[in-house]
Amino acid sequence: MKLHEFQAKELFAGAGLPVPEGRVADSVQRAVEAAEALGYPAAIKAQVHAGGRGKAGGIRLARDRQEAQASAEAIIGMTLATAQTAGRGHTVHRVLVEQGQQIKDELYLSILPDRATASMMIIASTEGGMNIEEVAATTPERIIRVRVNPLIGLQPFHLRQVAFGLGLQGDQFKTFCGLLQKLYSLVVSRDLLLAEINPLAVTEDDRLVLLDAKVEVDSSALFRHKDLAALHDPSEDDPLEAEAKKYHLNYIRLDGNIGTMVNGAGLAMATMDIIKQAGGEPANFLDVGGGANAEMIENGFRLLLSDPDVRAILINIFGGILRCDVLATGVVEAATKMALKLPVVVRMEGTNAEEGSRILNDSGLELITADGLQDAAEKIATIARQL
Amino acid sequence: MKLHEFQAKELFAGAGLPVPEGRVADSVQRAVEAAEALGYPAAIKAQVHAGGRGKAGGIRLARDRQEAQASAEAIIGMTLATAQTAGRGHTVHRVLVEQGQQIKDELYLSILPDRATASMMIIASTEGGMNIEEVAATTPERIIRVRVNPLIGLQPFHLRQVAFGLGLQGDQFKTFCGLLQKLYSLVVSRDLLLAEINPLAVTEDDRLVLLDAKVEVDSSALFRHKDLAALHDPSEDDPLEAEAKKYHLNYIRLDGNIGTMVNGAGLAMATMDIIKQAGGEPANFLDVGGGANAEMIENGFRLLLSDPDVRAILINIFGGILRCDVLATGVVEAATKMALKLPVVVRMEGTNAEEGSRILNDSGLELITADGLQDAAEKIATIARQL
Amino acid sequence: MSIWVGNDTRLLVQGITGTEGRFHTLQCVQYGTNVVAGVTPGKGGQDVEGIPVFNTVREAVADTGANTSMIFVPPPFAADAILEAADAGIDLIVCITEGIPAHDMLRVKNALAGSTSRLIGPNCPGIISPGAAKVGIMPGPIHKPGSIGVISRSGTLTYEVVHQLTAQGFGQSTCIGIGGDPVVGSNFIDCLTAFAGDNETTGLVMVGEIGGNAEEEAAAFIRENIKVPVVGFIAGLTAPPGRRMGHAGAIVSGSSGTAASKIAVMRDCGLHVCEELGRLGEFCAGIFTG
Amino acid sequence: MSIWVGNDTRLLVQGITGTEGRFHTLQCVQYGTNVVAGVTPGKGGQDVEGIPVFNTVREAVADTGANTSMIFVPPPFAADAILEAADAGIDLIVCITEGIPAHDMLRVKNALAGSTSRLIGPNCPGIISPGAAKVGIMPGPIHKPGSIGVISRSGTLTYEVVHQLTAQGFGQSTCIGIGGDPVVGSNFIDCLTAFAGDNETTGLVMVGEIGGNAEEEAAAFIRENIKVPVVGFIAGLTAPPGRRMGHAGAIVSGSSGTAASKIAVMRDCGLHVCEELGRLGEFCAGIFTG
Repeated sequence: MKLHEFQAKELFAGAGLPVPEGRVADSVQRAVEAAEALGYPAAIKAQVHAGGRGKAGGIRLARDRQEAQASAEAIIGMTLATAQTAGRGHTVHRVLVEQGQQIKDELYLSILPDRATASMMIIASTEGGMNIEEVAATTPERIIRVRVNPLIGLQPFHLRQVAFGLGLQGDQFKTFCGLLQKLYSLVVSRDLLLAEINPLAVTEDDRLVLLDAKVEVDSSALFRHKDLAALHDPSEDDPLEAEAKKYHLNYIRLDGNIGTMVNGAGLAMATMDIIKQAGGEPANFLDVGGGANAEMIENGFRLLLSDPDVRAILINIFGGILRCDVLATGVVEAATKMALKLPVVVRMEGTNAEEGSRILNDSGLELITADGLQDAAEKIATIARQL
Repeated sequence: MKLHEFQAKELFAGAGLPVPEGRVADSVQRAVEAAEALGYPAAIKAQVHAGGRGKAGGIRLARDRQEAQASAEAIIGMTLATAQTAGRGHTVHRVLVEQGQQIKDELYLSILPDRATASMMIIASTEGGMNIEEVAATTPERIIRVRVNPLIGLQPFHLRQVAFGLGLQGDQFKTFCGLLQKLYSLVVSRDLLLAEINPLAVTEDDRLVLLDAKVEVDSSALFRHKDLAALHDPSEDDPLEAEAKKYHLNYIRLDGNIGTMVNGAGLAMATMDIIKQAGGEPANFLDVGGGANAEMIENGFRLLLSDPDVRAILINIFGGILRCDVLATGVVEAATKMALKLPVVVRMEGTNAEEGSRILNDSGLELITADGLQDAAEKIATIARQL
Repeated sequence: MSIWVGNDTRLLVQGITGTEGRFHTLQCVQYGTNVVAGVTPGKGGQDVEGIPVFNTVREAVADTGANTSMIFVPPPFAADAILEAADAGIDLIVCITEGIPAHDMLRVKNALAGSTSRLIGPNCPGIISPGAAKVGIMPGPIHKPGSIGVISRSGTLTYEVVHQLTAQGFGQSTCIGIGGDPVVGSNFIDCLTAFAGDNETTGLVMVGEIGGNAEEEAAAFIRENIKVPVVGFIAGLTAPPGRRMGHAGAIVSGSSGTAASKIAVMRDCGLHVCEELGRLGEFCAGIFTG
Repeated sequence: MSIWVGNDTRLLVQGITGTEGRFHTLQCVQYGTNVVAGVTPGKGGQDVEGIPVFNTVREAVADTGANTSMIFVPPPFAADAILEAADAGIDLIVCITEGIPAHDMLRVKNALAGSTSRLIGPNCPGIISPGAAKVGIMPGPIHKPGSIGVISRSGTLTYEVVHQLTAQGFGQSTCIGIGGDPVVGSNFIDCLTAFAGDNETTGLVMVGEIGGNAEEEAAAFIRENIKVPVVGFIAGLTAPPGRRMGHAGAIVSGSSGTAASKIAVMRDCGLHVCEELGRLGEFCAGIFTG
């Protein structure tokens, strides 16, 4: 779960980390008031879950009231599509107004659990303010990577490796080490999947300030962080995906017109692939879970039907512990209840598959049963071509 | 470094652990006042670094003012020699006066770093109130031992192992787990070498109370626990051993009359052994350290001479990085300065040993040089026999 | 023959008294697995259809000689359950639980590195040696004893693969779902290493998916160490970048972790890559009989 | 021949700019040890008599190929120094520092269990392969190249033993002081295992002391695994129970850890126990020439 910048900064401030003074505003008037109160120059920053806001016009600097007014008007309500939002636009509902800083130097600092090596990874660079992937690609020698065994924890020598790597000295060295230690503790104690400070600014008066903050919280760990769970901003979610989450379904919207419903993520992906290979275009990824029951099938149907782009449906269920006859009953019930009009191809395999097919055939519904995965894909693609 | 019971209990109370209400008193009058304030029955407990106080009369229960008066009079000022004080008596300067508890059951609980396995060890037993070594010897099945990898730390399953092992149930189970968790954190965060609760009382009203508390702090870790360092009670130390500690010397008083001064603990032990094998009786163990210098030699001399039982001295130095000629000069200076009267056998080996011998021989002092360890031991034993 | 589970398996189930735990325990018993004990703290002394329940894994091991554990404990308590099994000296721990926090698994993974226990999962269907022992939630009847080893990051996709293998007459020595999380106890290479030591496994199917680079590393390992033919399959050819496809680990970041790049590496390393799931069984028949 | 240190040793000194560190570094150089680097945080770029000083061990290793580290860092920072050396991939870490807190060493010991680094010490004189490399604070000149291995929990007592061996004409392959703390990186058995793999070590002297049961375990190991004659010595026959004799580990608790019980076990296991330190050299001559 991603946090907004202002939420991340509140979290950091609570951990004793130095962030600029700032206020959140959800209207132009409040934004201007905030800038007036904080003084100029003031930074006005769109609060959306999107990297690369600066280039897309989502961050502006105001030197006086007029500029504050103009910037707030430009940003609040805008639809922000950045290089990192994958084509999808984010509507800006709120801005963070902050005291502008006199910046001498920009560093990069992030901490994340590195799952490949099962260690905590600290990444730092003197090239702050840039996209770190770009720095890694062009000047890899300017990136410091320090791995921490999570059982041993952050040791003084790790701090020294990063701080010497950044060429810090004297008081700044010590301040940085203290900051890194607090940030590490925060990442571990609050189950963060990412804490990224880019840039970590060195000000003209030699302070270190966390100028931008990107935080991702582990959704699986929210049970032990009720306060973080409350920070979830549903306005950032795709409405259908949010709806799916309620029912414990994994749903991702795509561009095609063939709705799919599959049990199990791997099989769901492979089903999308096979549809495409047969010449069709999947409208979504929908995993109802390896242990799906009739109720989840019904919820899945409701999701598919609420997407106007869906013109045909492929159901692919590998019945395991859950028997196919039970599933077939669920499909029939849901289709009947919802007065299903779209063509539906059903492929069922595994436990009691024959009994399941019989239930579907006897239902009086226009369900097309398929004999194997290949057959299912070809049937749905053919249907879709004729739409 | 051992703590007094009242110090340990203050530490525990600070960590949120349940200890009986109590007050420390250093006079009979104050002890009676404390008992009056706390109410009866009251426990009056000698505060000395000695296990087995109860059997030796150092813990008494008072049901009224008269008994409180009598108990305090009996205990304060007494010299307590218990089965665990190795013959040495401890003078009681202070008592801890505590509210008496209505006890239903007594458990045993301790946590210590187990150095042999490099793990944290939790020991628990339903047989509280007894010497745990006795329980281990007679009914080993009643002892629960749970090892915790210090990197992984105490996990819920460790708590369950101990709590189920003690046969606890319901609320008591939960209370105990919370208590054990706090105690474990305390042991780790305060560098304790031992935290022993014996007994951990189950009261008639089903509370758990830490009735007695034995705590040993790692002296090597006092640099990060200034508050604990301040708890050191010099009145419990042998004056000579305390003096030695000031000079970073390892000194232990023994029963014989041959003072020894050796560099290095292993060699010092072996020197004691060889004196005994030659028929002598060492008066002490004195290790001036592997890297001893002339000043430490002088301090060592002063220690030896301040023990009236010492009638002859054996110096055994294996000069390594420290050269023997430097050491010899130190010995000569110290002996001259202190107008040494006792017979002294000196054995020096290693770097510049010949030069060292020459300095000793030319000093005009009556120093007896020895040719090798065997010769030294025989010479000193012969001298001691003639005293 | 088989690896890791078989006739010597003495299974303990952690979380046996929960709905899922009880159901799948009985499914395993029905398949013929030797289920010797269950653990649910506070329910020691009870039994589940005759299987004794203990308060702690240590007690269960001491009393029943259990050497394998299957875990159905909910996510907040699953890391503790895994560590308890390892502490009690369980040889093989199979964790079915989905949704364990990432930091918990980081710690568990490092803790297990210093133990003698092997972990499969979490978020996995388990492991089965057809005809001998089923330790997991996969449907037993689709399997058939034989000599093909199957390793997969997925659940139902594995069933699909096994189903097609069985339909083609190819039985399986052992099928392992290693789990869809980014941090798993045993990875492809761990499984491949074990299969390499099993003389009676004469072919392998490796089922991967987008995200991470486990398949690439496994392919390099196969080139150097695996003598039997290996069929590879990757799910997610059409997955959009930047989106997590159900499994926490199934995500394409930029140009890395794509199905196409994985397939290319697998081909380079001599694997027989099948791109059409619908024809995987026939494809395998061509390779394993060829 | 020798074990662990020798002509391939490339020594780095952590805490090289301190008084002790500097002094002993130069002593090692003088003995002929290949000292390639020093580390003192904040003094990177300086040098100590031509030996380059770095800020971190990783930098030092990258620049100089150091494979062995000798640590003189004060106790509050010593655990960190050991962990830093291990993190940088140093093969052999020799920690001279005395007085490291027990809990620190517990953590360090467990951390090193998962690494490729070997630790000797702390609170030890170090290790020397006479004529090749000295990594420690022992006086070089009392040693002589040869074929007797020496392992000891003590410092000057080891010098005494080595001195007597040399006096009797017996040179040493490698002499190791494992340290007097209760938690040490390498114990007797680790050293014995390495000596067992060194064909040119034809005899061993093991110098123990009261406290713990390391000597008993080593004796049992020797009975099973060591083919060459082993002379044993135990200091502390006359030590009173319950008192810590200088070393943190040297304490007799009740009837356990006494010199007499250790000697009995060693004899049982076939060691040649010498009880008179004054005649140890002659005693060894009898065994090693016999």
